[in-house]
Amino acid sequence: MALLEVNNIHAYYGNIQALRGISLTVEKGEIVSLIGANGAGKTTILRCISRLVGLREGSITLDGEDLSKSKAHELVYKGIAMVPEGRGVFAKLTVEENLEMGAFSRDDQDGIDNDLDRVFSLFERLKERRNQVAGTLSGGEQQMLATGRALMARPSLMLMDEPSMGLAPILVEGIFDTIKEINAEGTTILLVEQNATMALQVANRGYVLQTGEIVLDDTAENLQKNEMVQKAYLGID
Amino acid sequence: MLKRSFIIVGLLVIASMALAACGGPTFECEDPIGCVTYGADEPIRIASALVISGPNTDLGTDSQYGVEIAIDFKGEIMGHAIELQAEDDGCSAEGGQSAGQKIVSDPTIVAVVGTSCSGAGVPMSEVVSEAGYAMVSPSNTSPALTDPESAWNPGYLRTAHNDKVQGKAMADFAYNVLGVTSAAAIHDGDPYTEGLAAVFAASFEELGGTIVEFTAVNKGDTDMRPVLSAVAAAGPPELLYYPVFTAEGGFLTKQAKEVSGLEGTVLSAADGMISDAAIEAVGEAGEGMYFSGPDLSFSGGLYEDFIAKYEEKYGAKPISVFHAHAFDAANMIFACIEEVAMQDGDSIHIGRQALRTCLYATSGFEGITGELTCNEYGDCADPKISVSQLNGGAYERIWP
Amino acid sequence: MLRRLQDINVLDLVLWVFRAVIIIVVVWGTIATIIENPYPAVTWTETIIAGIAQGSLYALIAIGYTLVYGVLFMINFAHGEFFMSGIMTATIFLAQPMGESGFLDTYPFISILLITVVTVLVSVGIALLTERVAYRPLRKAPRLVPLITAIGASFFWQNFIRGLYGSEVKPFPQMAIMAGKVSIAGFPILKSHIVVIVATILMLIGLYVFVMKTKTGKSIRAVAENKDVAALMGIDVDRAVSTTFALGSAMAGIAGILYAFVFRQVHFYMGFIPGIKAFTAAVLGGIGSIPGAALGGLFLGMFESVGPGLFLEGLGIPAPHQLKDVIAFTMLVLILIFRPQGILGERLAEEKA
Amino acid sequence: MTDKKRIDIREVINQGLLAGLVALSLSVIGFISLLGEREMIAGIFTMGHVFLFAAPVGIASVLAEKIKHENTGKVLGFGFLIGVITALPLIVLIILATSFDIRQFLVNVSPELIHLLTFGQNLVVGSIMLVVITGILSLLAAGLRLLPEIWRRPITSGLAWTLLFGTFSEILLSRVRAFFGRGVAKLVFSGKALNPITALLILIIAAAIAYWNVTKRSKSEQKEVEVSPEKQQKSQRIRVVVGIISLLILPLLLGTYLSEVMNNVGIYVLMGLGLNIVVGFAGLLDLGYVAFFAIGAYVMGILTSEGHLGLGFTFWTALPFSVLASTLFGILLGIPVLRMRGDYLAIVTLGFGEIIRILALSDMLKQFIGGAQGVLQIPKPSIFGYDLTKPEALYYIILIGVLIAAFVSWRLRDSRLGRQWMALREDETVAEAMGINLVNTKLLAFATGAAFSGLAGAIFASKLTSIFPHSFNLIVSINVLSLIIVGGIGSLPGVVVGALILVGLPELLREFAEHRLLMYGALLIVMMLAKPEGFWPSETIKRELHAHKEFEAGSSD
Repeated sequence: MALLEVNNIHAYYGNIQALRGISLTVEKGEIVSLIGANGAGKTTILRCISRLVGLREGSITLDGEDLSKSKAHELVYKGIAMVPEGRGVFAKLTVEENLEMGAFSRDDQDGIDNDLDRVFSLFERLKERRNQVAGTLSGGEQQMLATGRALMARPSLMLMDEPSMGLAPILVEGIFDTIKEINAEGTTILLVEQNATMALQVANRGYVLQTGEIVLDDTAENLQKNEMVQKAYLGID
Repeated sequence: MLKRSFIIVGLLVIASMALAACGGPTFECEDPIGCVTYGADEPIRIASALVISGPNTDLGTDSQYGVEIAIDFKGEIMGHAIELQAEDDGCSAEGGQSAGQKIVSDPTIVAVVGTSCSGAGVPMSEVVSEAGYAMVSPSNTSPALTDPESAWNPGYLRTAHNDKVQGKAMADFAYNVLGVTSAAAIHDGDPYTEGLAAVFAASFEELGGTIVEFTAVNKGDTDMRPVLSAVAAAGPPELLYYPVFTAEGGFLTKQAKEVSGLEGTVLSAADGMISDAAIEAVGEAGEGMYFSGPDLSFSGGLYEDFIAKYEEKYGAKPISVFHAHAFDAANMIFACIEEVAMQDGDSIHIGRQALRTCLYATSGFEGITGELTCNEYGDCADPKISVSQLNGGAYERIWP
Repeated sequence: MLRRLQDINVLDLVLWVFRAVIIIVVVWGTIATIIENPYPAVTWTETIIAGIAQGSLYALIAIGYTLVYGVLFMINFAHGEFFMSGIMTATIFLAQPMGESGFLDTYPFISILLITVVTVLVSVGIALLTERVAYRPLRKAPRLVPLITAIGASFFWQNFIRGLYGSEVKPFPQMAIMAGKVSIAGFPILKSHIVVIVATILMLIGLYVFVMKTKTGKSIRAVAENKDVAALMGIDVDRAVSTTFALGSAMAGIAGILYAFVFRQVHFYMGFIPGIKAFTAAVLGGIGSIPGAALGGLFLGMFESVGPGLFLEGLGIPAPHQLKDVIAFTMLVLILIFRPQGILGERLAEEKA
Repeated sequence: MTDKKRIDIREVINQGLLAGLVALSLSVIGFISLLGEREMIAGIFTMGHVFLFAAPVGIASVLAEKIKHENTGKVLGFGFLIGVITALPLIVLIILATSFDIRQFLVNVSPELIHLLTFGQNLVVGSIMLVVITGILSLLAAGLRLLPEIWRRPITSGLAWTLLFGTFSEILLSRVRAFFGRGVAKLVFSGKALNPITALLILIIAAAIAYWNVTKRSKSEQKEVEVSPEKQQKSQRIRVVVGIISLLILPLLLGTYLSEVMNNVGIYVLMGLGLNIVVGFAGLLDLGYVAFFAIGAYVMGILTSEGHLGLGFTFWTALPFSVLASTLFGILLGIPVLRMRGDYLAIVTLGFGEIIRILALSDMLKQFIGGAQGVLQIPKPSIFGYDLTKPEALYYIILIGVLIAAFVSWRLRDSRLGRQWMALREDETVAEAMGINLVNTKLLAFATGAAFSGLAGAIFASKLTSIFPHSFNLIVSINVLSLIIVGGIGSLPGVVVGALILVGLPELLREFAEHRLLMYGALLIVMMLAKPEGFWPSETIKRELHAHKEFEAGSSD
């Protein structure tokens, strides 16, 4: 059974339909990338899964458990953590407090301390700034913080929304390296990305989204070769 | 569909109303401003416009009880029962005007007992006068209301004393009886309070005393220490007069005891603080304090009967000051109705101008509050002001 | 471009005139007062201490305002009623009977404890009920909508309590341990004022530690910043909001007790004006900031107490204390012209304004 | 979504207790006993009973609607149960009140209340009666839900109209008396309440009309009537003409008192139209709007007063100065707040309102504007030597003012300036980036709003003939803000609807006296929960609100 199964979901903003029957699956241990243009509904899918947006139709299951009745704050207890769009760090909290918030769902102080060390070893920069207020961090550092914060929940599935957005190219590579590293340590990742090149490089499989519908789904390799994808998303003529 | 039926029912009502009724009395009214006619077994209707909501409810309710008891005692006039239409003056100009318009829109009302508050009385006396009604207020004390240069209107009378009398009496008491020569006055921006404090200050200076500070607080203030400190620094005065109401008065009394310099100052207030609630509010700090107010030490069998009825009917001792004035106001009206009403078979007719003339001509009328004689601008009170002292949690009349 | 520049210049000019006028009046009045020297030193100390005590009360109430504002960006107009309802109930059911029976002076600390428990329970209960019924369903509505329900809630509770206990002033018994003055550095200071000031400082420290150091406190701050992301962290936003309301109203409830100690009478209307003052204090200090609210409260209390005597007495204005709110609000405007975000506030992000 | 909610016995008990608590609260705050003095239908029941039974009946009805697909017995049983449970807290209260002196704590648990709750019987009989009566009423309420619409609608409609007539019986009485004389009035009413026979008649007529409507509608559904656009336009024009005519003859129908009420409403409509520009159009939250009202009133008062403060102007010569003065103050007070946003603006404007009121009250300015004693002897307006003293005459002045203000608002809304205001309301930064001059736009909003308010103030002063500082407190600002939001923010007809509800209705329901503010507060809450867009929303706002509603996330239920 797939870890995450999204089955024919429809979502609306006001009277505007944002998603028209999306279905996708994420298997345990995979990195799955969702690519598509601005406004195609990528973020909405993640917000649906994390229950920040209500569904009109369809179902979402995690390990066979129906999520549509859950509330957003319960999901992290079920093993889903999210790195939200625009990073969403708590600007007035310190780096360390941000990470503590990531571990809000947990009570095991020893384990939390361990994971804190792990995040700090993954992102050395954060360690230097652990007592600094997160609002003063650079964009790349904030991305690290948001990622680290999600890791603090020890999720089985991590949803990442546009991790490369607004970052310098050098940093982008670093971020994707980290994504691979996290995945290698056993966390399944569903990645939404505009930078399709990078996204398909790290991913096992990918979905291509257009105006609220999935138009293509295949392995990352095949998608990279797909002419339409090349034209529209990879910038290859 | 609700809308549709609303329109239909509404139209039905309006249409049926528009078919204005015909017919009228055969009696020819010769009164210049009209007559009120009550047919057989129709009650004579008088209105009250007193404050029966908001923070001054007690004042108005108490007066209304006075009117109700007057009606009970009177029973009927020339075979007609008396019916009371109770309105609320809201203790504000707007409330007074609304209540007035409501009353004058009812042609079956012959006269009004009201208002409680002078601020409501000003616009209401105008409305009521213009419509040809007469009103007798049990508790308006503002000098403006019976000042022909100011807000006086024909048709307005009162059984309450004029503030000029009370302010003067208090100054007299302070200067001549207590023998103080310096005083301070504090008001709270209420027209009543401000007027009284001003008259007091003027009279006190006239007598030869000095007013060291004439100042004010705001309604709703709690921390009076800064203003009391300023008063202390200015004198300190031998006497402090603050004719305010219970809430602010409670704060002033308690805090005055705690401000350096005012330890020896005599505290005094006015009838706004003569109530059980005020005794509780000032607590021990109020022991020995003086209160000026209408002389309530009424005597005579009538008052005893009145109080007995009051307690029987409302299960409490009078809750405020002006019940007797209201009782007298109502009785003045009844007496004049009896005098001017014309019997016409089973009906009676009351000329409105005749009623007014009669009211203004009231002289030597025996009421609970004394012998009432109206002057040409409607001041009818037999103004007896007394000063009481709070002793052992009760008011004790000490002067005159 | 040129026209716009002109506009701004004119505007700045007017604002400068505005500032200058206020400052000149204040400075002139102060100098005149000092020259005239109408008050002895004891008057000044009494006035200042009274100002600090009043300011402490405002600070405690303002913190509730600011906490709720920080989390929900709504003006909780009903906050003054939370302040009022607790102490009203405790006065009627506890303080008055205990005062009559003498229990209050025989066991003062037990009495204070009981009064505190009841007051805080009632204040918090009413706050939570209001939040659940009147605010929560409107969390996503435009901002004016919850403002109106808050105004509605304020009227409702005020008149509900009035209906329950009556409209009279209720005396709160004097406690022997709080009666009288002590002399500090030669100046007599009321014991009740000391109680208020000390209790406020303790409450502020306690609250600050709670919000900054505990997990719940941090989660409240996280919710204040971003509700969606906070939810993703596993924080139950509704619960965090309720906790915030509970905290704020508990502070307000305690402010109510301190109010009763100092002023010794309570009234159904006692919350309305302090509520507005606390809102003013919160804005003065920078709304959303806890130290700001405390500072704003203190400033406001001082302006009201000392301002009339200091600024206006020298100008020969009659009844200066009548104008204390004019001073308070003028100072608010002055401060906001200089610092539109309040004394300690941060510049509001666009979407919050 | 689709699965039907199952209601179990626990929920029923909870709901019953909720109803009981509501009834209990209304009782202990003195609401029930106060209204118990006010008969609705003479000798049968009072308004106190209506409110006592409102909660269980309402809740039983809502619950029945949810479970009406289940079997009849269950629905009726649950209804009855709710009524019975509702009575329990009340019975506890009755027992407490008869055995202890709880009145020393809760002043309103009076003997009259207990008398009303026990229907004048002793403890045991009264309690049983209370249980039975609430039970049966709730059962009937639940049962009503089971009836087919063709029966249910006439019954509810009949009951609603009867209650409505009963509520306003005092006003009706005065109208009936004015038009038909006392004879008819006495036939229709007993005392101030409806005569039982009249009540029955109203019920039957209203029910019959509703029945006729229901049957007619089911017929008309079969043949859809096409209305041509021309016809629509024509009917629109007819409606406008009818509207204007009825506005013109209104005072004749209403009589003195209701005209007075209309005048009060009209003054608030004028203020509401002004604030609607500031808050509704430009999105600037102003809580001190009463300041301009006060300035308008004081300028009128000082200029025209015949007392010692006055300067001897007439209403008409003073009017432009009033409006001008408020407008100037609008700009003057607008300048320091130009750079403030949202809640900072709110509190500063609130402060301005208070400053103006306190200055008006102060001893400092007493020699110029009267201080606490106010300004007296302000003459009423006159036209061609004819004094407009009666409310019926004053009505036309206010009507003209309102029409002018409404016309100006309407034109402004669709103007360039209006669109700039809308942009400002949506997003100040974006508006500025679009090249909108924020300073001018904001100041124009403040100035226009202040002008309307000044006009209202001027008329107010002249209408009242005396003004006192107390008439200009914060509550007025709050009232105006509430009425434009209840009516529907940004909507012009909404202002009128809001003013009718929040200003007119309380005037007519004077019985509620001291509970008026309580009702007002509850109304604001309920209103915002049920219809946040207001009773007559403007189209744009409605759309916005619905967008927000649909946006509902899973995180909050």
